[in-house]
Amino acid sequence: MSDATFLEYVVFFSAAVMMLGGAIGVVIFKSPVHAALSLVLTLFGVAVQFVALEAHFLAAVQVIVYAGAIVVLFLFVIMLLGVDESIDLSIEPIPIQRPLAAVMGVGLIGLVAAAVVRARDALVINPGTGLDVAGENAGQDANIKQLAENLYGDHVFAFELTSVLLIVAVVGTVLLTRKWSKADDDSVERFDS
Amino acid sequence: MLASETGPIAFPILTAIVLVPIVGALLVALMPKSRPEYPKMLALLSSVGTGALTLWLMASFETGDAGFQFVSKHMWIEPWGISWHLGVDGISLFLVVLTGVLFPLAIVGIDPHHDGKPYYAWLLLLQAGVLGSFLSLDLFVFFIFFEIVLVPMYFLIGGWGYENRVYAATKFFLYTMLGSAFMLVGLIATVALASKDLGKTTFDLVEIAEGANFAASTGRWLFFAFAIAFAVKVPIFPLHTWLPDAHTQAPTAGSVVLAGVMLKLGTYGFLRFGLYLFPEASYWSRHFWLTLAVIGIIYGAIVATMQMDLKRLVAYSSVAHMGFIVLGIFAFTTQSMSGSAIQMINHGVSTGALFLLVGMIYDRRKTRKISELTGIQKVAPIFAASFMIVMLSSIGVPGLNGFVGEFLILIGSFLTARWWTVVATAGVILAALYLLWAYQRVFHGEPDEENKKFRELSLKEGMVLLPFLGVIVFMGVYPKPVLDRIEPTVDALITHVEDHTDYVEPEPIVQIGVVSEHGEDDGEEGEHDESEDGEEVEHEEDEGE
Amino acid sequence: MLAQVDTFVGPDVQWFALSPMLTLLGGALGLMVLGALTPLWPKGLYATFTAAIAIAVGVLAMFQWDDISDDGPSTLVGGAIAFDTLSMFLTITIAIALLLVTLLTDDFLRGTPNDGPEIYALYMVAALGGIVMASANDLIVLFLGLEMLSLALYVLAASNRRSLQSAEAGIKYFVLGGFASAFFLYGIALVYGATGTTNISEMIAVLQTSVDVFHPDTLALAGIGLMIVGLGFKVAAAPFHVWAPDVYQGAPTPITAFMASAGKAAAFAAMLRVLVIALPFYRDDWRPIIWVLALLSLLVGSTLAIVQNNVKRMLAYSSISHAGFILVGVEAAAHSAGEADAGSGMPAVVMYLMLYSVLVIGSFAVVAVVQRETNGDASLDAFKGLVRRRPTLAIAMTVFLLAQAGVPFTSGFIAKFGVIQAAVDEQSYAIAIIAMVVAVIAAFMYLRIMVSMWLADPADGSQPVPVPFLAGLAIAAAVTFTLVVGVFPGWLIDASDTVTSYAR
Amino acid sequence: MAELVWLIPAFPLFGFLTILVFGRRFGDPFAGWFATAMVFASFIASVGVYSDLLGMNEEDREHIENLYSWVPVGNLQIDLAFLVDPLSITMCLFVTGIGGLIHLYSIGYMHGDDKFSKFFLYLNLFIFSMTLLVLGENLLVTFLGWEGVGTCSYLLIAFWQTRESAATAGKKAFITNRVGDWGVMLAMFLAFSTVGSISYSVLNNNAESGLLSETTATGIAVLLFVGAVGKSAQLPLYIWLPDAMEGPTPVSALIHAATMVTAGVFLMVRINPILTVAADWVLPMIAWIGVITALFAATIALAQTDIKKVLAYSTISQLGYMFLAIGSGAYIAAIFHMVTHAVFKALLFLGSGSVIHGMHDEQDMNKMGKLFKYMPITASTFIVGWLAIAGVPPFSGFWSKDEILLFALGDSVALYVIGIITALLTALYMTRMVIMTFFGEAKWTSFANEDEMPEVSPGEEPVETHGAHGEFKPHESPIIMLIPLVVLAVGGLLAGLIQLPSLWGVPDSAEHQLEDWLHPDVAFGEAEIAGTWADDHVMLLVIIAISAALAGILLGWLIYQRKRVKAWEPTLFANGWYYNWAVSWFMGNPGREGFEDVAIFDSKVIDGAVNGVGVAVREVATTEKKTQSGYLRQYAGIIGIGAVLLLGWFVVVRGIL
Amino acid sequence: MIAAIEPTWYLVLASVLFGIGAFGLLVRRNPLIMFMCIELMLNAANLTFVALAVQLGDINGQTAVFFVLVVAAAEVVVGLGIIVSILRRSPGTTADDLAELKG
Repeated sequence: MSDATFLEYVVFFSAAVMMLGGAIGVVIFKSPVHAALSLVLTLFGVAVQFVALEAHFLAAVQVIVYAGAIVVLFLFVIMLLGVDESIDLSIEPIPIQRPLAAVMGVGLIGLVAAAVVRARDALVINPGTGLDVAGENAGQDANIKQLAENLYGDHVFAFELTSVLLIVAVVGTVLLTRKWSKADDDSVERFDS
Repeated sequence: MLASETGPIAFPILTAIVLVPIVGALLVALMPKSRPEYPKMLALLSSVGTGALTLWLMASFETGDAGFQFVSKHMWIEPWGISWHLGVDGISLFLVVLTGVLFPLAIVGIDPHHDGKPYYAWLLLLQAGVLGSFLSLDLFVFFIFFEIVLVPMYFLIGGWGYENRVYAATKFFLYTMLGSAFMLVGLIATVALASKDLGKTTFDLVEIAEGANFAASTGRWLFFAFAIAFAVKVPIFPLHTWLPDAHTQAPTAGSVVLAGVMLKLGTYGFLRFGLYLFPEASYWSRHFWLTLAVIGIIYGAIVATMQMDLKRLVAYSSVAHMGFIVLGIFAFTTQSMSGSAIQMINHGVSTGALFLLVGMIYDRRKTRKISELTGIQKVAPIFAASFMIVMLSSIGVPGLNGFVGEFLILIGSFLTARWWTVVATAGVILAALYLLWAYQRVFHGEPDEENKKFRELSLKEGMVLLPFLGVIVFMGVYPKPVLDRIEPTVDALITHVEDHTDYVEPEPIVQIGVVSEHGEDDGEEGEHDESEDGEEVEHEEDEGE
Repeated sequence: MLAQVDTFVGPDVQWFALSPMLTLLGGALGLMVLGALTPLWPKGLYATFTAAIAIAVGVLAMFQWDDISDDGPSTLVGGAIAFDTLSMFLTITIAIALLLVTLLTDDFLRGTPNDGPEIYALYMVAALGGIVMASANDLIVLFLGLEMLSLALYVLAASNRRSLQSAEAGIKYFVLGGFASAFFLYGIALVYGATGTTNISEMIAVLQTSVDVFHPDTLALAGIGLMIVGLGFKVAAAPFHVWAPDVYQGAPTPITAFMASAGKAAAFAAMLRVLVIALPFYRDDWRPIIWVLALLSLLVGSTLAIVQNNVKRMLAYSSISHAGFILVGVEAAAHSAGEADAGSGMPAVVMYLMLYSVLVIGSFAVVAVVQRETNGDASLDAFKGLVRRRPTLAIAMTVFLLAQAGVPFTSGFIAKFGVIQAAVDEQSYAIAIIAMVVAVIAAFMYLRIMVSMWLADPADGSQPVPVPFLAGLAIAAAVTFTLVVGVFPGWLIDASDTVTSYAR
Repeated sequence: MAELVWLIPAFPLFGFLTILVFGRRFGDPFAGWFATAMVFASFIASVGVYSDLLGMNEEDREHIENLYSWVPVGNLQIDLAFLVDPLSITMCLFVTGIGGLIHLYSIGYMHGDDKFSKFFLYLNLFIFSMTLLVLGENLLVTFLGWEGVGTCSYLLIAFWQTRESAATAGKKAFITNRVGDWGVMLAMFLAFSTVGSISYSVLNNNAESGLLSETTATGIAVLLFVGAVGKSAQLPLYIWLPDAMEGPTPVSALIHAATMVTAGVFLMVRINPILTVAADWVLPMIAWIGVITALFAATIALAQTDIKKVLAYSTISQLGYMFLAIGSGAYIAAIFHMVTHAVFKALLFLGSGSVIHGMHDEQDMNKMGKLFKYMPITASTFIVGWLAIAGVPPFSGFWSKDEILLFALGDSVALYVIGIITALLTALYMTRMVIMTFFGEAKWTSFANEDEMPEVSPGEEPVETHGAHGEFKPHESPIIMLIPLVVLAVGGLLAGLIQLPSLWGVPDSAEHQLEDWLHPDVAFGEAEIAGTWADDHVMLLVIIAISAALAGILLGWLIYQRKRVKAWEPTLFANGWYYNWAVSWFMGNPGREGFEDVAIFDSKVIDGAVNGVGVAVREVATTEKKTQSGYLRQYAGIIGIGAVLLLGWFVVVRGIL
Repeated sequence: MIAAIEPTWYLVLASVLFGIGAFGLLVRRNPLIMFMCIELMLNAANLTFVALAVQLGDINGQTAVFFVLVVAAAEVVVGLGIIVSILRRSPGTTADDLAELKG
């Protein structure tokens, strides 16, 4: 058993444990803050898997954007609104919701996993460009470079669309968070749904 | 754009007949609210115009020509092969005329109790729809007219009807729409399948009927898809329950039109789109329809006998009468089909008049309950007399129109559907039963306080009734002109059926035997030469007139 | 290194071909910038500006229609965008929807803090997203378009801050939407795994070349299933419709109209792109699912509609059953998906989309106008005796309702006829008959609304309903369109027939 | 002249139309005079045609007058055509002749009725229809008249429509007749379907030339006989005729004694070749039904107290004789008896009407008696009628009845015996009637009915006037009512002359005139009795008949005048063997309930199913509604489960399996 | 000697993550946490993309992940905006409290 393989195993399973543990944490932690923190755990786990899959740039972005921005945003909102009081999870107001959820979760996992496993041999052999992985023919930034070319090449249109997405986000938040003065109360009713 | 106008009349009269009411309706809708009398005048103008056009049509109709006349054909929706294709033949001619004449009378005769303007607009739209369905020779065009008719009728019943109007109107709308739902699918399927034979997609009735030949099973499915819609409209026995409600709740004009022309859409549909498109299927399923028709005749009469509401009674009588028409159609003989064709007119006239009279009773007494009416004949003899005549025609007394149709239907059906006819003829007894009983309860006896005040027929009402009575008597005494125009078309239709099935119309031949002692042999099928002799004799007699 | 950078050449961009999208984008940005710079714009100019943009988009799309019919379909910017009549037809549809909804919206923002450029900007961006979905030739692009549309709609749904219902609608739509798009994305991922690409053209190629290599390919099948979940959610097909009634009812009425028109159109376009165009190879696998979805949508939509008392909710359910009708068309398209003769399914679907969009906007426009008078009450009682309070409005509503019920001489009939014809052509009689029968149930619901408009007396003290100019304009336009198409549909049918020659 | 036959119906039709328009203006009595004139005009026309035919020689005494083509469709070519031959003209003669007299009589009888003109309107319409019936060249024209007279009978029975009983009686008559019409229509259909025509000439010709198969002939004959049974009030459809007496007395005389009710007999004679070709059980059936009806009705007549009811049942009985004649192939005898009966029965009815008139609308014979001295003319004419119907020579009834019995014997002894018994009963109940009305002691002094209103029900409980208003005296009727009586009395005396049997003392030239006249019509079917035992012993038969009649009269005299013998009038007879009661009970209870059940079935089951669908849909919807709970998470759950199901389909069903 | 790690393992792992996310969305009532669950699901998709990209040796998968990141960011912004606008009005609102629209 080669160290490399062993190392891979260690990495994979530790990352897997991080991911799933974090995920379960998100589901079971009462306090939103803890949930958010365990979300970070998951994201880190995913980042580690990215690294293991030689997707260094994505790993970095994952950590920066997700853990560094999104989760912080979550926490910020939680703190800002002071909605961190925990909800008692032992009671479930909607009957059969949890059995339903269990069936769904298990079903999804089972079916997708089954599909994946069954398709293992059938996976198409690469019609694509082939990956330049760091350490081999190209330089350290080979992955980044290839990603960039693909991004600004075939997917330049999609790339531009992302900018529009961000515009939506901006405009949306502006609209949603603008302050409504009491003066408007009478006049707004007509716009009621 | 392929376009063609044929016939002695230069301009597209059929298109005009359909468009005039529509235009009239739009104008009525645009009338200012300030002058409530204008809408009626305008509606009258438009409907009279239409009526005049239809009469002109009848006048210039080519007697003895079996085919479609005044055909007007323009490509309408090219990608779907739909063309604005109108034409009239012996079967549809008189239905068109009836529609053209009935509406002006209804408009003159009955004033709505409120909101004249929309009332007249809807009425005119209704007329356009009915005329359109009678005239169209394109499946698509027929369907849209057949379907659009529901809307004005719905609003007429719902808006100007009586206590249960909304229920009745909704029931009418949904029930009929359900029927045509199947027809639409069947119609499209017909076109789709026919396009394989014709090599092109077209909704043209004539081309499909002449060109396409469906496999037996396919044709039957398609036919039943159509038949459901028509059976609901007629209505044929188990599908009839929308009719009493609609008739009873509709305003008088609504009932008149409903009974007068709209029910005919069903029977007309059977003739035009059932037999003509699917001769094999309709012949194959004839026993089914004959049975339902006979059930309808007896059943409708029995239920009518037990009705407490005069309008409901007349409504159920319609079920019975329409049963006769269906019987005639599916007996596939010249006599029975001509009888059905002419009976459509007769039923329209008689039952229309009946509803008119019942409406007058309601206007005077504000009730339709038979139990609350009595002794009217004493206070209003002329009214009673008019009712009596109409009633007798509906009973089928010879010399009045009702008899001619029933007689032809029955004598024709006897050739091919003997035992059905025997039962159906018994329906004639029941017809007398329920109508005479109702008449006795309403008109005979001593009037009580309420009915003492019953108003005699006014001059206007008389004027409205007069045409009905005139037609009732004329058609009973001298139906020949009508029959002469109907017969060729019917013959052609039967020949069409004979071409597509193994059916051969039984044609009893007059035989004049030579009185002799040794004439003992069974004479039902005589020698051929004898039959020829017979026909010669017949001709001589004809010339002898 | 630098050399390598120099050697890099991006795909060439046909700016004019993209002009509709660019126009919308420019419009949105311009509106925001100008609105920010000049806060004191005269009221109504935002709407006018947006309307102008919408018209421009439509016109440009028509120009390009000519180019396409001359040069045939093609793909743009590295195969990210399909440049064919299908996308153009839906671009025009969405433009029309944008135009009408804008006209409708203007008067309802007056006096509210929302009376700024933002709403219109979001409209335009949403429209842009819709167009991108309709013309995407790459699943990733499609996903991005979907997200643009969805995000904009989430915000718009929640945009009325005074109304708890609006907020509830917003969050429901957002959470469920996110849920669904996660499914969709996961589906894309699996399909990517199965085919090795996200680009539709390449996908078709791959599937055509290597048929024998992988079938049954559970990876692709699972992906398709997950994508159908996402798409089914967007088109509000049962059982993924659950959000629709609540959101439609809760969202501000003009925005509901926009969701039901542009949103639905884009979503169905995406469905055509993904299933019919990209994955005809698996059509026998997914067609039964479409059949079932159609059936459920028809039944659920129409039956639940007849027991509602809120007109907005009724229309929401009716839109679900309309989705069922359109799915019937999709099912028909599936029969001959990917073949040279693509059948009449796709034309029927796109025509239905255009006609229904106009119908539904018109209906909601009337509702909105009535609501102004009744302080947001959209229950059946609010419509009592409308024919006395404002006859023209009642007549317009009647036209829309009859059209939705599929009464002849209205566009609704043409739409239904097209779909049923498509289904019958492909011999799927059962679903066609079911659809027609269910239409009768739905008709009962339309009749209920008509009854309260025509046959019920107005509640005492009810005022005549004033109709604001622009909204009236929109309604009038919708009515005209409905009736004109109802009588002369030929040109539209011709146009929709061309969409079967899409970019591959 | 024969081609002017259309004048015969034309006159009454013209009268009908004129009165329809100007009736109210004419008023009482001019409308009556006008109508009467029209009928007499038509009588004159008939005489003209008659003389014209006399002029011809026997074989071409048949002329078909085509007016126009009525219902021409394909092979079915029905013309509105008249068949002029001895039979139809004979019918025309006595229909118009007696009709005219009754019109004349009605002018007096209906005087003062506020619907005077309408009465004559109907009467003219009736005469018109009746002439159509007898002149018709094909079954359809006959049927036109057939239904026409039926309608008129309905209108005239219910003439005093404010009276419930009258209205009901009219309705009953029409509907009962409809049952018969059913047969007639089917007969037409059968004729057309086999022979291809419904004109008498073709049908009879086919029958005679053997082209008509026996089965067909049987069918047509039986079906037409059903119609005849209805029209001519034979068992089992007679029940309407007694009730028909609710109508004014002239109506009873004209329609329900003289003319309409004999239409059935006429029809049978008209198609006698078909009867002959028909299966050999048909004629006996007719004969038996006829004779049984005759006896049955006679027994009932024996116990009636209403003067008109007695006459009604006697009419039924006499019609039974006619069918007996038909059944035994004695068509000429049937016509003969029809004519004589028309004369004396009209006479009797008009007489009774005169009595009722004189008694101020009293019909109960128990409240009459001794009227001879108050209304001598009425009485004496009535007596003529009595002797005629009783069959006392030389009155007309004797000759015709004798002829029928002769043929009956030729057919079977049983028929003859029953016939004789009936003859005896006839004499008995007529005697009873005459005595109760005109002789015996006056019972009306204690009862009197001063109410002069014609609408008031004759036969309803009279108002007791114990001296309240002076003395009540029956009075003789006005002259205008008496003239017809006298004329008819003469007729009743002499009508026998038209067909004298070959007995001693009868000049050969006078024998069998009617037979010679009608011969071309009945030559084929007429039974041949020459040489039978009956024919050889005519004299004996005559004696039996006379003695039967005299015995009846004597018995009656003993019972009712001398009171020697106790009168035997069981309630069974008085209630007409409870037949009518049974029928009405059946119609009233099980029949009506059956109809009601069907109506309930319609509203509950069929319509219930329709509405049930709507309810069901609503139910489903309301249950579905619960799934739309509003809970975000539940929605997510639904979507998720949907997703799982989809995956299941794709991965498991399509992928792995 | 044990086999090297196959991409399939990653895929299975991702599916589990996806399932947990979906499950969480159904059982948690706090809108923020439901939203986090959506993020979990997106991450599952990302992992799948990358794993498949390696499997296929195709860079497009990684590019896709990049876009997903952006989408996620935008979603978060909008989503938090909506949630904030509700929670500001009535703090402590759970998903179950928002059930005014139903039927």
